[in-house]
Amino acid sequence: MEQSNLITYAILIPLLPLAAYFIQSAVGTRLPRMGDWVSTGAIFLSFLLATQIFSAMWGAHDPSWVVAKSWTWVDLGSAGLPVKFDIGVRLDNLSAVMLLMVTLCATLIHLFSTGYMRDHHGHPADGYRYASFFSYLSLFTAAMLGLVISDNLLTLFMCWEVMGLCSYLLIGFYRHKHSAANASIKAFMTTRVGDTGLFLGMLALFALIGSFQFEEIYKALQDGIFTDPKNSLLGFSAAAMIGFLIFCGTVGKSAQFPLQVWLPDAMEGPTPVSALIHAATMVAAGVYLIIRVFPILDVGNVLPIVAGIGGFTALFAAILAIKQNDIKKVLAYSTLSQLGYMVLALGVGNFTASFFHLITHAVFKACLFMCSGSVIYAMHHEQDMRHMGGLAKKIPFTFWSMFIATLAIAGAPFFSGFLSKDMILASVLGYGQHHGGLSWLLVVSGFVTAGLTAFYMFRLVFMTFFGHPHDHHHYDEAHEGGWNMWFPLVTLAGLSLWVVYTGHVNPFQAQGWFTQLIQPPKLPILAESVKEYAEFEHHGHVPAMIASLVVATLGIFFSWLVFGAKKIPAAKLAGIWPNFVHKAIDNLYFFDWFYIKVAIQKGLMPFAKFWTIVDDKVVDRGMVDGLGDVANVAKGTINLIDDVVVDRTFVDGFGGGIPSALGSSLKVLQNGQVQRYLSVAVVALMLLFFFLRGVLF
Amino acid sequence: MSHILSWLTFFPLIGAVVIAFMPSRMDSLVKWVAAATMAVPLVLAAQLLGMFDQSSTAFQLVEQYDWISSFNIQYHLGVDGLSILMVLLTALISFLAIFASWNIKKMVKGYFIMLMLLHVGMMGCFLALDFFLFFVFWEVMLIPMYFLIGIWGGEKKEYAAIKFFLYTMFGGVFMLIGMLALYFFSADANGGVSTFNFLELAKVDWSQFKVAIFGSQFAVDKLVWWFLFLGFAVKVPVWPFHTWLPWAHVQAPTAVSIILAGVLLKLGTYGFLRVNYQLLPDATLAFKYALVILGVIGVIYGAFCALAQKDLKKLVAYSSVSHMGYVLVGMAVLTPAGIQGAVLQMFNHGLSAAMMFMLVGVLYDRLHHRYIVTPEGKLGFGGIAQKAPWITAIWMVAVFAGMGLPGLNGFISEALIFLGSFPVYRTETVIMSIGIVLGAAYLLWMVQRVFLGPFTTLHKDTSTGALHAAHEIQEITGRELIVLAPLGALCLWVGVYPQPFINLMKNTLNQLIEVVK
Amino acid sequence: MLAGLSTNLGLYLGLSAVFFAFGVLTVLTRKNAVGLFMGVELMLNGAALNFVAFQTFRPGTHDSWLHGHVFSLFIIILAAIEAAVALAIVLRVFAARRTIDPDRATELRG
Amino acid sequence: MQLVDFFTLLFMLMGVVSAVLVAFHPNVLYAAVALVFSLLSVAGLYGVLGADFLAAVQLIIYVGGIIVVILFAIMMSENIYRARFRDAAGKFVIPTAVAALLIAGFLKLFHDAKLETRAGLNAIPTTEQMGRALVGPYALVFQYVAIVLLAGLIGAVVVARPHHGNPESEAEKK
Amino acid sequence: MRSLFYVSPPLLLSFFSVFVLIAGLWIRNHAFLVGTSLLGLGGTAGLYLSMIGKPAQDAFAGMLIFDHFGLFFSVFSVLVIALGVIVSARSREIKEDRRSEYYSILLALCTGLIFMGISNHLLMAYLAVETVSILSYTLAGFNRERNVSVEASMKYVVYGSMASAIMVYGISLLFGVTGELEMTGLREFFAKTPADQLPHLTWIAVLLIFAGMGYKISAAPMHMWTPDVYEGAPTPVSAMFSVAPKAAGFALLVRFLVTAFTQPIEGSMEALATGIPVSQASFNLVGNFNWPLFLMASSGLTMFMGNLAALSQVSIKRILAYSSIAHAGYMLMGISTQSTAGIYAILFYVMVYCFMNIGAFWIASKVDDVMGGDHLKHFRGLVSRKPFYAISMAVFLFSLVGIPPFAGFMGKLYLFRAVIGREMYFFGLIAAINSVISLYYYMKIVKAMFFDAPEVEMPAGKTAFDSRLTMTFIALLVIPNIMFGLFTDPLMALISEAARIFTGS
Repeated sequence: MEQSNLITYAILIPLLPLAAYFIQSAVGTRLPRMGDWVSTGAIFLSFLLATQIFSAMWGAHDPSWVVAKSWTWVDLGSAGLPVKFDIGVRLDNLSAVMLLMVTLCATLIHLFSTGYMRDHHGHPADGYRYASFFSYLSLFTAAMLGLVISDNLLTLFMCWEVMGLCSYLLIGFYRHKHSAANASIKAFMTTRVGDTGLFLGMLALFALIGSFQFEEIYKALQDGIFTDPKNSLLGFSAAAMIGFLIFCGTVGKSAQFPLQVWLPDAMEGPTPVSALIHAATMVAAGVYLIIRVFPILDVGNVLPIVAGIGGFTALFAAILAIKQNDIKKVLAYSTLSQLGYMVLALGVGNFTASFFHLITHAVFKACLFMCSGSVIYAMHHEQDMRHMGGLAKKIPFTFWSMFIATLAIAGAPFFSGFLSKDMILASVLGYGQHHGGLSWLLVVSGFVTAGLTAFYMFRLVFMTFFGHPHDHHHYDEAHEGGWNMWFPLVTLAGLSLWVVYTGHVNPFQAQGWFTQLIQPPKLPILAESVKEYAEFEHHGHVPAMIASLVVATLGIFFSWLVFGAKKIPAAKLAGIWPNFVHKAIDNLYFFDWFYIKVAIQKGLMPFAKFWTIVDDKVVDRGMVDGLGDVANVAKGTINLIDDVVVDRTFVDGFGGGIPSALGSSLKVLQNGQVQRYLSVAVVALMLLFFFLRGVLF
Repeated sequence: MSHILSWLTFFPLIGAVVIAFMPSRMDSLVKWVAAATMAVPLVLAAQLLGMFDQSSTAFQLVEQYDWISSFNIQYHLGVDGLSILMVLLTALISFLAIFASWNIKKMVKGYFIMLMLLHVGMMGCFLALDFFLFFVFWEVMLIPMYFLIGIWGGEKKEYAAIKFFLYTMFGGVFMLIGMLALYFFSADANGGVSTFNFLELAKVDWSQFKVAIFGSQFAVDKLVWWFLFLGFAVKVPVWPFHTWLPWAHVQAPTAVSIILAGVLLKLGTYGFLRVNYQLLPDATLAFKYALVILGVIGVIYGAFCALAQKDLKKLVAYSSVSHMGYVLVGMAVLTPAGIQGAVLQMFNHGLSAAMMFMLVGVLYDRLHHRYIVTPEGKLGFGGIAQKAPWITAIWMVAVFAGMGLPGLNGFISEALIFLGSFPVYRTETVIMSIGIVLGAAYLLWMVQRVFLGPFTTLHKDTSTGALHAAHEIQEITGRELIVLAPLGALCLWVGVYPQPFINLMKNTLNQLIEVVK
Repeated sequence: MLAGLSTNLGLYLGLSAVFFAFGVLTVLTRKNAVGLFMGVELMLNGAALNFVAFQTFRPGTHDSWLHGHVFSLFIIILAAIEAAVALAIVLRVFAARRTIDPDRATELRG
Repeated sequence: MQLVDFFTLLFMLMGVVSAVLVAFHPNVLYAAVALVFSLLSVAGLYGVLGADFLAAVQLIIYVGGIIVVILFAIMMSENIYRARFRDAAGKFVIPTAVAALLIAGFLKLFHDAKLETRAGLNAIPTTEQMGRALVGPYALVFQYVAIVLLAGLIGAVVVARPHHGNPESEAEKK
Repeated sequence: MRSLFYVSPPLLLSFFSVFVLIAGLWIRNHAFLVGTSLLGLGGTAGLYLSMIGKPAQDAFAGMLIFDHFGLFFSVFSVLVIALGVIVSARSREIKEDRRSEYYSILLALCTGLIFMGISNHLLMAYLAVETVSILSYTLAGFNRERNVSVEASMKYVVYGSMASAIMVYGISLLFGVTGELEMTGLREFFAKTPADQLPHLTWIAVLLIFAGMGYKISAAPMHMWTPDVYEGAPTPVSAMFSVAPKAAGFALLVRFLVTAFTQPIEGSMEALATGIPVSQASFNLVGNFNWPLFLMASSGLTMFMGNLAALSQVSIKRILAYSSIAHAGYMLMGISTQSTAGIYAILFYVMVYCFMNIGAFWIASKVDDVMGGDHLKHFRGLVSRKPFYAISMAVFLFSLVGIPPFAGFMGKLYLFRAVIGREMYFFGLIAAINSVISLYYYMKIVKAMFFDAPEVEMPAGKTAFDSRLTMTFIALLVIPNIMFGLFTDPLMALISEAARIFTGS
């Protein structure tokens, strides 16, 4: 296929949803069906275009396949002073796969939303909101797709921020709810903190190489600009510093420790939003970013930090997930945990596995979220799992889809999750073996998380679909949604099968088209380390697979014991842990408490208020009016205070300051007695005389 | 069209005279006459844009006549890449301000005459190429502004008006002294003839002059730089000269706030670039770090103050302090990205702040109060999004433009400023980046409390002053849209494709950097 | 011992200084508006005496013009006019307030 | 010692004593009388200095005119026997110090100036010369002072004359 | 005869003064009196205009000197008095029963002012100052039914007589040291006498003379009579007081200091004549008295005294009085620069100050007439009652503050030019700070007129707020306030002639 066509397609892919956004926001409410078909159709067209790109990529079947084109967007330079920002499109294997995944998930989620966002009679509950929901979704999709095709950090960042905005708008979509409003601002602000890091990283990058383009970055890396000691920042090499700062963006966007707090709250948004933004795409964009700049991270030796944060987040979130009762919260923590996996994978150098897990996770997590949406829809917006139970019979499509997706996330063979997770665990194990010491913690974290994941996901399935219904009223009315609601579930469940990603029938063999096509950039500077990382995976492959199978089975089994067969009472299981553990988990390890209560309410706001007071009282009144206060105090002793205070009621300003006080003392001088005036004159003349004599003679 | 710059500046005077002689009962006609009058500069500005040669760094469309010969003062107008954007902004904002003041009831004639005089001052300032002329226009603005705040303002209008006046006058006299000093020293370098001409003054090598004050020697340009700095800093306003701003904004009527934020504040930074940079490059180079520090303080400080505000308009006012801080930093770093970002930020802030003040006015017109949190500690607004989605949507555009969201104008200019400043002042830039987070914080927190959540909006009874629950909020009206739509569209345009705007200024500004360096 | 006393310029000047100083003192302390003018007259006389003394004793004082004498003459004339006007005003004050204590005429102040 | 020296001494002592009395005498009437003596002493000194015409004018206008007016004004305006003439002594401190400083200062200045003087007393009668001067170089001043006199007297009359029975002005009186 | 030609204008005025007085005995028609007075003033002005271009000349054996500087102030005095006549014509404060005397005294006063501007002899100067003073005392007390007017008069006369006595004493000492009374003679004396041979007595002499003249221009420390007198005197009289004697005082002071105590520097005059300011002094000091320094001290003191004290006033007349003190301080700056640029500035400032200050006083007078007082409260809400007056007053006040494009700004600018041109930055800064302070109290009036609601009810039956004639005249005062702010060249051309004191003398 012509390359220029591909570029055109690539540009059209985000533009179509963007156009849909504008149509929707302008005239959405006046269109038939509130224009949901505009958004859905647009993203479907994008999907078709994405398949074209994918097939072109597939046809080339070359790990270093790249189609790129760039333009100058802003040119600040004039003759002899070139400063410009180029933006462009870069299609390579990563972006082609990502495009396909994003457009597919987005299409399905749009479709799902056409059902989910209506009430049970098929009416959009609130006309305006229905249309704007789709407009936001479209804007979001456009931004996400724009991010994927960016060949530079600048447009990537712009799209990144717009996604943040959409996330903000969609989390706060139920705007009559305070909790939604709080969650939205929390999400935006938390990610913004990370984004600032990213932004600073970009600044440093631009200062260093004068460009944002990945190609330029790779070239500069190869030229050693990033490692040149004279470019070091704060004693770290440029690569380390920039890599770390960019990784900050990921920490915010992909909700890694310590900025993970926003993601669970983001579940205040409608469920399709959770599926699209907070599971499949936006949060994955953070991982996509570090995959893109993997060379910088590698060269800068930031990877251990990445691995540490990823591993820690994975475990830590998984533990929280166990105690959640809200069906979406469980999924949210599981998302956190899985994102941790991806980051961990990259941290131990497994570029391919990280991206692999990103894709597989996107598919099954989107499926899981939509299933949960389907359940919630069926239960009339009841989200507490303790009120569910036995739904398997009432909503079979949902049940089976969810079951498959759960197996996938739990890492059961035959499913995509098994393959990707296995690659990660293999690398981690190899890494641990190679480095020893503390890096074993990563290994422990990886495997424990795998077990816990299986445990809490099956807990969800058991509590929701098995056992007895706890809320008969809702249970009786529960029913499957229309085709537009179950079709996406089934499709995504189907895509969670192993074969999709390998292309061959051996369910235990991860090697396939995906691993062949998705390879780290072929940079000489990376060659050695990439080879080393491949060694890790190779070494750890077999033991990891066995171990992961064991822990996954154990997790599922325990889950069955406790929640399925109820052999062990949940309370007893809970009772074996000391109280502080519960307390910590219930309070989400006190992160929210710390950020909101301590950092913001006790730190930031008093600080802000303090400055306001300073502004009012010191800068304003102190420098302008306040000197008057000082003067007042001084004058008070000589009974002038009345004059000055009275004056101040309408004087304030400059007049309230020293001048007025002086003016009042002049008033005392000017007491109406002409002899006083004359005395003043005579004395002043004499003083002047002596003064001038002193000066002049 | 010959003398287009003069027409651009002085045409509203004709309208002012016409209005002055209209019978005072024809209030609505007065408004239309005002609108028609102010449309002319807008059209002229568009025409000017067509006549403007982007590739040239020289002053264009110059008009030069002798004015006061005993001082060698000239009537000297011209436009270059630095001023063209500001001229466009001024024409636009002045025009929109007429519509923003449609519901003025008190002394309508006087109000519109004052607006027109204000236009003359602002436009003249941006176009003047003679320092003296510049100063005259600068001071001419004070009087209409004083009356506009003082007569048509809020409860504490007198205080705000006099505060504004005093501060600006205070800065103005310093500027006057600095200006005269330059004038006199220019004689020695200019063939014995003193001059106020910017072009002539720019050629002078100031380093040769020293002046003794109380026995110590000072370099003239360094000293004068600070005098001029004071004059402009008050207008920007640079921390710590900013305290008039919240007062002036809060008390001023909507249209005046729009003009104040949209144009007047830019005059300060424009003055820095036009005067301090062009005339005193050595001193600028020596003191640029002060600008950076004050700018960073302004960014952070303004943001913190905005965070704690309980009055909607005050919040927006402090956000102006914060945003103008970026401009200072951008211009001080002397990199193409920084300085162009700074000028673009001036333009952008003009758009987004004008929008926000208009929107504050929209809410105030409907609810007669501006409490985010009332004195009793209740939320003054809340859930407006449910009743008035369009108002909310436009607010969002303004808010996101203000906090620098990509796709809207604020991002471009802020990003340019950061890009320009990072290589030069790394630590300061990093500190300044806190401002990004805080900027999002105060704006979003405001949005949350005002527009989201359950509908708890209060309405103030103008007769009794009591607050009680509002039931409905009228949606945006056509007149308000006339004001907001062009601003919003421009915000988007600059955000997506800023190159046309950058083309207008880049050659001039890059040359300015060369001059200073 | 008194020889040359009448030709000692210093003595005349000293006397005029005394007149001037006591004139000032009178103006500053009298509790009677008319008394104030007496002080002024003293001061004027001091000046007039100076003029005549200087005219007599100082070289280069344009004898043919008699600057000093003429000046003294006009001092006297103007003092007369001034006294007339001033006393008219004082009487008006007395008519209005029944006192001419300058310390009590303090309606205008501040 | 010549007679003229004696008279000089006499007039000077009279001048100093009467000046002190003018300033310090508690009763304004006596002060006025003291003023007469100081004016007389000046007239005498004029005579010593040969300014015979001036001495005469001093006697006629000052002693005969101004002092009379002053006395007249005092009589008309103050109850001489009961009026409070003096403030507390405190009010005297600064003015007296000022006066002392003035005298001391002037004396020092006069002494430091070391003004050279013509030899001898050039006490020739000056009346004729005065006459020439007044119609010569000083003609304008001499004429002009007449206008001033006229206008001043008109003003004095306007200010001092009693009220008409003008109802409007009565009403506006505050 | 030639001398007589030069004094013909004051003679004409004297004639009209007497004529008005005598004719007033029979003809009580107000318009007639005003008309006759204006006729006299107009004739005088006409005579003066016919003298333009005549070379500088002394007259009456050096008593007077006729040059353009004097001519400028003569015409200016006539102008101010004419304005005073117009302002008084409709004032209720000048009672019907003494109008002919009033105009007669005004015309006589004008002759005094003229002589102050043209005298070259200290006796003539003393006489002129006394004339102005004595007539001013009576004018201040003219509204004798009002206690404050009489009180003002009394304070004025006490203060004034003492000030003139001080001045005379100073003159006598100066005479003693130099033997000269003519200013030109003084310069010759100082030029030939080395400074170190001059006794310090010269010092105190000049200081005392300055005290006397400073009292006329109300410069600190001789300024304290000003507010009381201005407040108490009839408003039209205050309007004139604040301009005419002050301007004449400046004329005298400038002429005295510049003629007697300086020598022109070669070439500096010519440089100025071409409109190019010089940063060097135009005059060298002669004698041992450093009067520029002394004037600087006085000027700074005057500005602060006037501006600070004005801050807390509520009576408009009193505010304007303090403001006139402050303005005297500004103008003093001009002389202390010791340059012709400074004299330019003074002349220009005096001119524009006349228009703005008389305008402001006039409106204060109108408000006083109609509202029954001149306090801030009487001004509140004026704009809703009489927008024309309020707007005109605002123009006058803005001009007084010195905000472009009003004439007051140009006046300040010329002063600043003189000051900064001589590199007296600190001094310039003090003046600048003062003009900011002054902003505050001027704006207080503007605020009262425009921002506040009316507070005092208009007294019933006093609806005759204005006539078209008054409004026209006020408008005529507004116009120069704007015109001289925008186009100063014509006036400056005039002034550059007038400021050259030395040429031809």
